[in-house]
Amino acid sequence: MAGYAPITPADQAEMLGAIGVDSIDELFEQIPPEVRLGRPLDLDDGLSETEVFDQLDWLARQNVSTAEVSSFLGAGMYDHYVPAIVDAITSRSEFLTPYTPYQPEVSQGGLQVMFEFQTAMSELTGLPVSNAGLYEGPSAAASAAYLAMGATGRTGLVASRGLHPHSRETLATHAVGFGATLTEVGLEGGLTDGTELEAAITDDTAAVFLQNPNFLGSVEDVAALGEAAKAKGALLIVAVDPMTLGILRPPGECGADIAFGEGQPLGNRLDFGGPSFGFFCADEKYIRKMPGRIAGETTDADGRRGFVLTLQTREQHIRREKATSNICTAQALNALAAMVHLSWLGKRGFVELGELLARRTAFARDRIGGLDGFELLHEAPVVREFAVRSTRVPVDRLLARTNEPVDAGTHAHEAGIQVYPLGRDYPEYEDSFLVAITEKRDPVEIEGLAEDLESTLAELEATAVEGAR
Amino acid sequence: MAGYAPITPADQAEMLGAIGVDSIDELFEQIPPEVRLGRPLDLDDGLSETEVFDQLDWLARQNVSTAEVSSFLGAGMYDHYVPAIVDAITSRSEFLTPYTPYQPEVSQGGLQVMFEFQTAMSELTGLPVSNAGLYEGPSAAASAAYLAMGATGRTGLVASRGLHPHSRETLATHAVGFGATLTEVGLEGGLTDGTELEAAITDDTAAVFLQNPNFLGSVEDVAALGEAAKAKGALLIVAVDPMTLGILRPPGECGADIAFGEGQPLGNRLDFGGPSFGFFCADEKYIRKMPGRIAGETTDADGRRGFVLTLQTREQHIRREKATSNICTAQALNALAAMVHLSWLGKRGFVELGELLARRTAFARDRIGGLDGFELLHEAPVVREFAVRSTRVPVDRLLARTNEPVDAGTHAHEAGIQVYPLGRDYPEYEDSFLVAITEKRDPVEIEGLAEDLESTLAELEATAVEGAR
Amino acid sequence: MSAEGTPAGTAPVMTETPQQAERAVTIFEKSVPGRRAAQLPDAGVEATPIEELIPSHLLREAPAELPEVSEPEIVRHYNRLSRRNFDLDTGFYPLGSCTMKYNPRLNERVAALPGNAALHPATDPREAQGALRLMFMLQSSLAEICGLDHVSLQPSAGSQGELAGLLLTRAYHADQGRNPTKVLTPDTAHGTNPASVTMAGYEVVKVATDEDGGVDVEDLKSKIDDDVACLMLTNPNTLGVFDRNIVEIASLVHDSGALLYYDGANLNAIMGQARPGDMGFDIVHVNLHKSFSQPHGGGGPGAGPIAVSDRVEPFLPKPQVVIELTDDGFPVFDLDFDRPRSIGRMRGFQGNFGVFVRSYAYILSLGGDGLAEASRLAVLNANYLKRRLAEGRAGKYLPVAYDRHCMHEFVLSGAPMKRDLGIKTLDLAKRLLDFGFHPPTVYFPLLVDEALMIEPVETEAREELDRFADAIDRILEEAEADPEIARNAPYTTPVRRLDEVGATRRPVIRQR
Amino acid sequence: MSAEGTPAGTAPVMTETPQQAERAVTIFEKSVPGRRAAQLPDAGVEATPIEELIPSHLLREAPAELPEVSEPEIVRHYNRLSRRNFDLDTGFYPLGSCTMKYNPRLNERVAALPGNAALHPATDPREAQGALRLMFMLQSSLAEICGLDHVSLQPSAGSQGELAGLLLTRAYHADQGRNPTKVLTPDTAHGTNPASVTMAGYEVVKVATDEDGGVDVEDLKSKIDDDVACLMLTNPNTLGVFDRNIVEIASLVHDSGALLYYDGANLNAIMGQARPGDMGFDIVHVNLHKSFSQPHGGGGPGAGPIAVSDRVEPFLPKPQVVIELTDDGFPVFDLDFDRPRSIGRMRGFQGNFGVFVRSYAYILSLGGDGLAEASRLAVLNANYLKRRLAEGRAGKYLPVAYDRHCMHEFVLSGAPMKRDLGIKTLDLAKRLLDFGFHPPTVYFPLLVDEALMIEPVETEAREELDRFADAIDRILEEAEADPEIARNAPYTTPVRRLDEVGATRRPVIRQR
Ligand SMILES: Cc1ncc(COP(=O)(O)O)c(C=O)c1O
Ligand SMILES: Cc1ncc(COP(=O)(O)O)c(C=O)c1O
Repeated sequence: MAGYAPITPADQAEMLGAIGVDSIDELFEQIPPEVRLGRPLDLDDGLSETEVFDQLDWLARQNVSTAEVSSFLGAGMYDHYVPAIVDAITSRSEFLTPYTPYQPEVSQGGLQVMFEFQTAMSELTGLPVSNAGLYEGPSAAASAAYLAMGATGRTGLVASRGLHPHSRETLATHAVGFGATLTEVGLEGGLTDGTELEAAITDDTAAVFLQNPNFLGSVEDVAALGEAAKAKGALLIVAVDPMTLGILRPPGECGADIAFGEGQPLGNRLDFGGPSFGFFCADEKYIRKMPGRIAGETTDADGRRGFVLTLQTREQHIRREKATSNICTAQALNALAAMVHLSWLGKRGFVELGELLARRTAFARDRIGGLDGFELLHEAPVVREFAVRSTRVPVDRLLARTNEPVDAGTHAHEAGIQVYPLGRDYPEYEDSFLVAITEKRDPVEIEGLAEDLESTLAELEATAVEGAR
Repeated sequence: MAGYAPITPADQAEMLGAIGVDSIDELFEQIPPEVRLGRPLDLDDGLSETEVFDQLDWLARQNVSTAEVSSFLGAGMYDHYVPAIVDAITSRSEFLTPYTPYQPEVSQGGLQVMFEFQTAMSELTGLPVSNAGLYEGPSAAASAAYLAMGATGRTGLVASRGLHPHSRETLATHAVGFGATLTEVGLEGGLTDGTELEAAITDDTAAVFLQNPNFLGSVEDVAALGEAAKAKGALLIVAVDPMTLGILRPPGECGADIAFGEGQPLGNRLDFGGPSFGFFCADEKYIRKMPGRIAGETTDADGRRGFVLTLQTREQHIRREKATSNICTAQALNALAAMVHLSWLGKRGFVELGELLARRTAFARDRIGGLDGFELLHEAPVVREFAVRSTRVPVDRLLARTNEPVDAGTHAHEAGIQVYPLGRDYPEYEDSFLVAITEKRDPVEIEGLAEDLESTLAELEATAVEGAR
Repeated sequence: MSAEGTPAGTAPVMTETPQQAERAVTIFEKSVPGRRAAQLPDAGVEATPIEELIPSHLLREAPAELPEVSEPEIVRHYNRLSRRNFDLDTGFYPLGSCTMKYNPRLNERVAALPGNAALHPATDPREAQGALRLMFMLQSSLAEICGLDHVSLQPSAGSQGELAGLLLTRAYHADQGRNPTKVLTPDTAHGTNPASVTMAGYEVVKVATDEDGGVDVEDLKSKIDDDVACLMLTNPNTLGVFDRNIVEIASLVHDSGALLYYDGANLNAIMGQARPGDMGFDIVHVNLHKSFSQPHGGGGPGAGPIAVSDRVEPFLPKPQVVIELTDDGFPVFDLDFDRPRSIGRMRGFQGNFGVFVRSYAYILSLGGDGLAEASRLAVLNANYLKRRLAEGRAGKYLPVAYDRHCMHEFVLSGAPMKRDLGIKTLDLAKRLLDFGFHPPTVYFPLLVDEALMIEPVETEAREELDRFADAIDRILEEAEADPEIARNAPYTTPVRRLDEVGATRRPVIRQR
Repeated sequence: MSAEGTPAGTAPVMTETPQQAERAVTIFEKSVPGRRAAQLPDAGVEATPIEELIPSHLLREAPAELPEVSEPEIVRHYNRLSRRNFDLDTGFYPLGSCTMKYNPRLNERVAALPGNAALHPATDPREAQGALRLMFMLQSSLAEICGLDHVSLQPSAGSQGELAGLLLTRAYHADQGRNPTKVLTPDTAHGTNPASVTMAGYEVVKVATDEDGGVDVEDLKSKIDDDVACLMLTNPNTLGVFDRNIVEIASLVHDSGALLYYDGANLNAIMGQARPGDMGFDIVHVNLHKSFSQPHGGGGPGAGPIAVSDRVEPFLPKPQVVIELTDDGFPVFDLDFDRPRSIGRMRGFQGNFGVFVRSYAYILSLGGDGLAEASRLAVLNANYLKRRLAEGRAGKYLPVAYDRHCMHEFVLSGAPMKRDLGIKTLDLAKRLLDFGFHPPTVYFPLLVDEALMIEPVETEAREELDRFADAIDRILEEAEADPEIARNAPYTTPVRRLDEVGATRRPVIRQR
């Protein structure tokens, strides 16, 4: 007996008898012998729970997590504090273990959560229609492109370089399948270059992608930039960081047809990048073109209020090759986490958090931009993340790590400076890095980052002089 | 608004209006002014969840827990692996947040758990009657003495020095209130001295306390020792380590009238000593003299099977000064953890675990008893813990620690050898220490302990020679 | 399933709820030979036969009959069982004297940190500095809240705190060469008080309650003498009212040479408003599972720390957490076992540390002002609900026992309801279950006929209190029409009214 | 509460269950101005007006209408909501093609370790060695299980795995200078297959199923040509049978120059028994939330790693986890972004790492033998239940679609039931809810009339399968007497049958 199975040898014997076969092997005879695996799998034997725990605990200790060091990494995922009630609720088996609510009569819990989530995301983005969530941010960009192409019958996609590099790469990958062409528009002073954007939009442009705040942290004037798209009948699609929507004008009020984004900052832990969720909101007129699940309100046979998966004729299990998307299993539990976090923050807390981020970020930006050897990459307004240029030493040396593997317990000392280098995604900003702020990074930690940058720079220059001698 | 309270200023105003007072202060006027606290409490202001988490996380990192070092500490509480389902079940709010099941119709979950727990403990101890749990082991000893005195009308208590020192100290503390006299009986070769025991028992002896395995880890011949008690009409009360009952003869089959013990090894984490639970089992004839809650089976108005708190006429809320015990709030959640752990181990796993402990302990005992500079304190049979004498250096030097506070991250290196020195509890064994084994301490870790002992001894002797020069 | 088909749109007729239809089956009854959940590591050492390690006459012959079940079956079993409980996270739970306030999940999170949860109690203090510091800081916080400088966290719950306090009393008097034999308790006292008194070897002497709900001072005067060891008071008491004569009572008690003991179960009424120490109490126990948000766990765990005055301090249980400063002024914490006049140990190791972590997290979260505000709102909620229940039918059938502003709770009498409607407090309580509420504490305190003791706590919303008051009114209205409805309640709970008498007569207390 | 009083001992008559009586109220409707849960730290910096930091025309005017509720209210709201779900830990959940196996809690514990849960995805690889090593080891395990050497963990679920596989197919052909336009899928294929085909820019061509339940080889031959990019197969397929002609099919496909794609949703049938790679498949996706025990979460998260053959490897998404050895032979793991022929990214960062941790823990727990045994028992359970349902009424009204030994699941047709009893598969499914079972997958696969697709999985006990078979029999028996019972079911669920048509006609998809 293995694999958590309750079937005893005695059970097996009786069951085989009932089936009328002598062995389980007999049931596998339908598999042609030439493709049977005639040997055990080349994997270790099963372990006891305590042994498995030890192995995974040992692995986890090889990582330098934000629980160990003060991290200013962002770039789309942020180290926010996830309140304890989020775990308490999402770990309830009633939410954790069922599947998609195909039987609404016994899935009202999950369905109502979807309905509440849709309401919350619609409120945040200022757009009337929201789905119940997609995989994550970047693939939501691809879904948006697919909708736009279907809605316009056009094949051109124009994206600002302010759009998250993963979103642009994901768009590019999908464009091959969609038969779309992707054009990028550069940045100027940390902001999307309006003239270049206007020039890039043609009569075959299905959609224009902006991000706000953009990848460099800058707050874009979405409404102004969007006009060019409107003028040419292209859809305006805006990626947003949900945690900034307490203070920033929502995309729905800036003329966006579609708003999407990475949901991680809302109640989801970092998990080295997933699982989180993507959100996707749109204008009323696209309600029947939306990707993903949507919950709707209805009544039962006795007139009670209830919720169901609705507009399913959009979906793959009904529409198959004509579906608006191929998504099936999505990220329902992660959307629940977001809904609980948003309820916890509440109407006022959500605004206060936005303000807290903006103020601490302003403080950090002044402090770090003011260090010698460093300057701001741009002066555009920011909310929770900003870009800094290292003027005297290359970023990779500034962030150099020993190649020694992390050792449990002691890694706190070996850990390097936790900021995001821009070089890989933006060769043009090879000398710069991003600094992200959350409510967990207090002024003392920000001061600590400033000092680490200063001292590391000093060391590097000292050794350089040494070397010169 | 503070303290998780949902009452807004607007609510307050309306509620005060309804009550017919102008302010909350007016409601406090019934407290005489001279005893009102005319100032704020001298405590810090409230903190946000993330700040509280950080403070407590910082504190927790100052501790060297068994998650950080390989620990051979035992002495009544053991570092067993607690399966994940225990947390999953005990953290369900339906078990975590209700109080004592005063309303059985809406407490069947908790009551049935108690009934199952009573069954399991009765099976383990071989005694027909079990309560639903007490605070922890040592205070259960006091409850047992109270029962014995009531049952016999006698005042003498005789306890083997093999009984846990905390149990003996707790008995001594309570004896003052009970009007009892406590006599201790010494150990010989790691075992209770039978002749001394017999001599200590008089016609006024209410109860004789033994522990099996005793504090030095030795398996006592309870049946043989118990005869002296029987002969004089005293109750035989035996403290047991539940995790050894998979292989050791249960107290019920050794003539015990009462068996009790510390329940921590069953599904309860170490928690620096609590909360855990005490179990208490007895012979049928004491059923109406038992301390604590007892769940019983019954039927409801429609004939359905159900469970209730029963034999409540024993208890303080009914009997008041004549109650069999003053216990009210006990340790229900900890007993649930034990029941889940026992179900997980199951009939066979529970025996296998006992065998695993005995075998690894035999291995460890040979290995460490065989080191030069060390010898076994006694040769008596053991199950999961044994006593070792340090023949060349004092135990306190062997286990010496730096006085530096533990530093998060790095304490693994500073930590000393994790064994239990006997000196404080047993001046006569000042040169000895206890080594405890669980399924989490594999042969490699045992080898590690042997090496630590050897190398530490070597260092100490080296420095000693140095000093001599 | 006992549902009859009916045309869609019209409700079916049911004789049982789904939960009622699901009969109770124990985990033992689900056992199937050969099933198992646990896979254990192999010992990794020689598989010596056990008889070669331990003489066979000391070994077990037949294995304990534990269940044989797989892990998925265990999880389903206890998940389904859990749903047969009503809990605080389901609805209103105004159990008087139990302070059923919200249990913050943050506290569970910090208690579970490995540095706390996996810390062995025998760890060298130098390697348990975080834990000892936390205990020290909790002690200081409780000292400030109680107005008494010295705290022991050791007692496992209120009743053990009481017993500890009475043993301290004994030690205190003995130290003065006195040996008084009596302890005074008001007739409103909780059952644990007299029970503890007896276990401490004292004789209980009851003191009457005056018409104002406080201690009857005249009766007290008549009973207090130098044979009295102490007076145990709950203030506010179990009637929910504060004893206006506390100052006079304290001096009477002290003049007689006795000590004054404070049962802190009702501390939630006065945090930051008044302090037992300032009222003249010598010994206080605090229920961390009440005022300080430790979850009640279906009947524990809790903790009952005690705070005492200077003259009682020398006798506190051991070990005590103490602080020392290193030469460079760095604080180091330790366990002090060297306390010659101590009464000794009340229990094993250092107490319910996991509970201390939760309560300390709660104190940090609220802060001084927050605790004071919590008490203010608890008192506001109680007086508001009392007011709502003074109206209409409730006012008529369920008069408040002592009609004055209450503190954090209040007591109603169901006597008129019983007399005029023929339903008992018990019937009302059971019918409340059908309305989705946990009933208040019933039939306590004893001196109130058909008592209902209601403590709404500060973490309940006003609408919840209104719904509760409305439900009481509905039930009384029903009863005016047909008392049988309440007499046979509950109807919708997992099981209906249970035969407790039968259970006691032929006790079946384990699986056979 | 809709219970009428009745003399004790006789059951009351109810028209609603307690849960039905509790009407749905959203968290938004519970909002009260001024309430709040979160207390935030103060910024600790100057409180500059936001307009001075960001131009006001870029700022929000009115706050988002999020709920205003306290923490205790939030916890109660979602706890109560959770009880309106049926879940795997409550009862049998034989949802065909979804592999609803037990979700070990150990996996949740290790996924929550701070080193995993709090690890930022942009962490320098040298400081994420544990995570990368885990991913590498999971890749190797999946490669061994699938019989294909190269794995990308990136896809977020099966459907994204399919799309990735089809984009790989495109890249593979393009690399050979070919540009085929068609993809073949059997008519039994899951809806995500054709949907993915379209999104990959291919045209779907259906292949028929033969009387044995496998691919109709003649039809395949007639459709396969050099304009076919690949054939997508599920094997065992959604009828639960293994395609006996797989070897011939593979060679037909390969001879035409096309690739063979394996939809791994049904991998739970063959782990350690047979490997897609050995059958000739070039690309496989695996649903970690099916065969590898990731909880389904009410509809995710999951993960859909892909395993591919050497010829497809160069095109795998980036980044890839790679291993290097230091000079002293110590393994170091890294993320390789330098993959010139890669199709690029399917999503952000490295994939659903938290899912990888759970599935890797599952693989370690079972081991190679355990995985093989799990598949064997899954097939045993399916055949046993199939056998039980071949008896009596079920056998008569619900014949199995393709009568041969099944693998891990099987499909019944409700056509005779509909014809002879007048109840549809949907009615049977809804009535099963009243018996406490989650219904099987219904109306899929499409080629079976009134289909019921049943997957019992290996973590269910035999008694549970028997209870399910008995329930089906009871329902059919009821229906013989009165079909209305099933037609109007369910009766006891939190809500009864819901108006889905109305919901679509006038969509209300957010709170107003
Ligand atoms: C007034 C009063 N005193 C004492 C106690 C006993 O406290 P515990 O249950 O923690 O032993 C309680 C609570 O049950 C109580 O309400
Ligand atoms: C046969 C089959 N293929 C593909 C899928 C799609 O997988 P996912 O839901 O993970 O996208 C599923 C599961 O829903 C399935 O059953």
